[in-house]
Amino acid sequence: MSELPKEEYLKKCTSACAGCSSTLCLRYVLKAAGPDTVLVVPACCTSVLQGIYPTTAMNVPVYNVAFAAAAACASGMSTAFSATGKKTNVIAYAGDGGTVDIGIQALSGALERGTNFLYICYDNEAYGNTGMQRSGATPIGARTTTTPGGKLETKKDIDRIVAAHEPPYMATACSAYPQDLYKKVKKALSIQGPKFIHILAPCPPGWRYPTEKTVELGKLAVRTGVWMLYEREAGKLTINGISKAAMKKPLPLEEYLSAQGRFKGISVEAIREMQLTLERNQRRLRNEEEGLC
Amino acid sequence: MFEIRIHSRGGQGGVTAAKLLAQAAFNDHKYATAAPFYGAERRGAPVVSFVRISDEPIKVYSQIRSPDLVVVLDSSVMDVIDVLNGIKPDGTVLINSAHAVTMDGHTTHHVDLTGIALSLGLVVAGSPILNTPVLGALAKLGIVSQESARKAIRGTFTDERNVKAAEQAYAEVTV
Amino acid sequence: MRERLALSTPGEGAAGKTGSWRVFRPVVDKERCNTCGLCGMYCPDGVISEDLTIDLEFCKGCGVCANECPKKAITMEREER
Amino acid sequence: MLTIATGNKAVASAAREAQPDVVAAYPITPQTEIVEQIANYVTDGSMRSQYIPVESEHSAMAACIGASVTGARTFTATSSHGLLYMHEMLHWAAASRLPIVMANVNRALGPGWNTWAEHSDAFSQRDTGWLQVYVATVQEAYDATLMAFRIAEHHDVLLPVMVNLDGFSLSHITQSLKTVKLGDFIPPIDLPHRIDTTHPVGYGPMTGPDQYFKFRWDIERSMRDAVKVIADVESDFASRFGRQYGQTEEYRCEDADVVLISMGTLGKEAEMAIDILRDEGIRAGGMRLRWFRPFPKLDLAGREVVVIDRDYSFGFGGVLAHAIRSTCRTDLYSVIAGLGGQEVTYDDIAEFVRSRKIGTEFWFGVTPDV
Repeated sequence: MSELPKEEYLKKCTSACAGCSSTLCLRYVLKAAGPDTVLVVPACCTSVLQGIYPTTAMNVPVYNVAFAAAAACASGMSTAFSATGKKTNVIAYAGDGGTVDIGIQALSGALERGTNFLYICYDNEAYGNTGMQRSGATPIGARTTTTPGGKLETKKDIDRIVAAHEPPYMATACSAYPQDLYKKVKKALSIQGPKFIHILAPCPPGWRYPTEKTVELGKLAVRTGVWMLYEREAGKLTINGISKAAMKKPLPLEEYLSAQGRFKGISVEAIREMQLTLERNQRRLRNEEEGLC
Repeated sequence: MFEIRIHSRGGQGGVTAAKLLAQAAFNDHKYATAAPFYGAERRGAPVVSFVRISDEPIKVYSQIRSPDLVVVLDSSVMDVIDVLNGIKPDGTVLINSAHAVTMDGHTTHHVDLTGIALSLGLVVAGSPILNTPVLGALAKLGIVSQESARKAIRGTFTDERNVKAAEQAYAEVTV
Repeated sequence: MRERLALSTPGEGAAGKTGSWRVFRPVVDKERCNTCGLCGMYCPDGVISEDLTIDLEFCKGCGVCANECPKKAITMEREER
Repeated sequence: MLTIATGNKAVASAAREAQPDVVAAYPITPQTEIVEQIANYVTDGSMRSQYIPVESEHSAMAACIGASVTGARTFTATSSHGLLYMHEMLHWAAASRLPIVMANVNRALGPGWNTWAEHSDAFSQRDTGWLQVYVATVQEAYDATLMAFRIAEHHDVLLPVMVNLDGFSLSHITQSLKTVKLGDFIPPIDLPHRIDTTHPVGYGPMTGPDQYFKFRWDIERSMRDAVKVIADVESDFASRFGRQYGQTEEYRCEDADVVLISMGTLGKEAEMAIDILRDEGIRAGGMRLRWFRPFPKLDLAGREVVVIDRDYSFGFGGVLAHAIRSTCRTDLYSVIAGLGGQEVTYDDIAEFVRSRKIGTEFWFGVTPDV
């Protein structure tokens, strides 16, 4: 831990829920990025948790922007900074709704244009800020306020969509592994062009688990293989050690599901579908890493 | 104010001809506007564009309904459009044709713009270029000066054959 | 300058004294603590300082520190108000 | 330099002269020529702006916002559905107090698909906090675009400006154009609240019911202050470059018994109609409204008023007619004409005035008893 900077760019204290893992992520994102950084934040939990005018908990400039507009706004910002010779980091920090749903067009455009920025999606698998409605990133079987009987469809695979744009760097991360996240943000910011990091960020009220389990839940997601940690740099995929270990000896999926109230009453079919999806995903990643596809 | 209506088909350069004519009139120190009428047409459909030339500033934006001169770049549009519609009683016609054409009592000048373009090899994507040679014919009719026409063409196109085509049309148009 | 748009200035307490949110407070058993620092690393709100003291003015009482402490040196005790 | 240009090229040429740092734009008929021309300028090196070829108008305005808040001079252009697709971001730009300049080529809205002139696109954005000016000639399109930068960036304004020109009937017509050498007419941009990472602040955070209204009031205050800024900039422009503009352009209005009010190219065509009416012994005058936001104070006391609206607010009436009716406390003859490029000639306009029935509304081309 000694290598992590001691500076905190989140002042005490945000209005995030107790046990909020996305706030935990933001601490490490900003530690990695340092003070010459601007955050572009679309409508999401992070728009609210900064605090209410006239004081903010964020000690870097934050430009709050409309729901669908984060990547496009960051495009303009990054272009303007480079036009004036500034090296300021531009980081879009967006939830899953603002990324996989309403913001996907702007994200795709910014990636395609080669925008020099880092886009981070912190994924709590629903519209958290408005009280947990389903998003495209909600997993199958999960109850949300708009899927009271459990979601019927599987989670949208935004990573494969992003990968199709062939950005120079993309990675997944999880709030339960803040040092790993820190390293990935550091590396991303050292690379020119569009970068994408997708963080699984468990949410106590949304996923319905006790606040103290926030880190535990993240670890469970990784150890069951529901969430895979990897990096893809210049087209080369590396599965991180912890996910490799999880692939060899995964914890049973039920351990992850039963720890969360949102999966209460999930059907056997939905569990099977989730199991098949994660196995397919692992197979695909393993094949890619081994150069088989 | 002198009002000119140009009939052509999409892709034949009627719109560019209008712009070139306005540029030439402007070179003559006149006021001029060129206004294409954009319909929902595509390539090959009849297209109309308007040029107004005046010694005073031009305030009219609506279409030309009673032209002093009608220019027909493609005589086949006459099968589908009444090109003489609204023409002034003493209005004249300039038509791209190898042969003399009579037009309902209106003085009609003709010149084989297509032949000129083909003989000079002025063909783009299979279509002979008509918008530069027509400027020569219009200069002969006194709408703009020959020098201004030449200048307008050179300001837009680098291929000198365009100027040559205009000069040939100047020489060949019937008056 | 006129107040043309809402520009917030960084400062502590942007969301108030969030310590009042707590139902349970973390209590550290200094005897058990081996100063590994995981509590501070995992604290979502960063209210655990370098010397591992917990800022109770802002600690929301989530209990992540207690849950993650490998030495079980932190217990969550009911706030008495 | 004296040259000829289309309305679109004039706008692009003015944008080049103003040297924006960033242009983010998406093509749409009939604005496309502006984007193409700017792309050409950037490619041939005559314009040193960064051009961001965004994937939508929503993103165009979002990118302009992102660029502008860093303190960069920013320009874009759109039309019709593109403008409507931006709608949310137009509010965002104005309330972020960003001096973005945008050309909007006025075009009708679908369905049915119609690419010709109408003012409904921009009028439906009238409450977004953008200043709006409407031009009638190629020269004016150029001049207004230049002035827009200085007005928007003035510290008493700091609001975005929309320069409106009629689709096809101005965007695509060729007229003479005098370009200028700007000199110091537009001072370097100095955005007081630009992003400074050494002094971090949060832009547009949650703002409670006890605070929010203050910022809305300041937009209104700046709109009011803009009236003087506009006048100053227009008069400085006149003294440097010899062309004078105002909130309205009046034609034979001094002794007029009946004033015909219109906007855009119809306002120029109307001058021909006024001449015809005067020849007939009708003392008519023309008034072309240039600035729609901030809306000017018009003195129409003791005159009959005829208003042409190239727009409509369904279930209500002509937007311009209503604005004049309410701000001037006068009744008028409201004509709805030119929708979707409907051909309106000076003869038609003269007839509107001749057959005026104050207190009624007339839809041109539709049976009068509708």
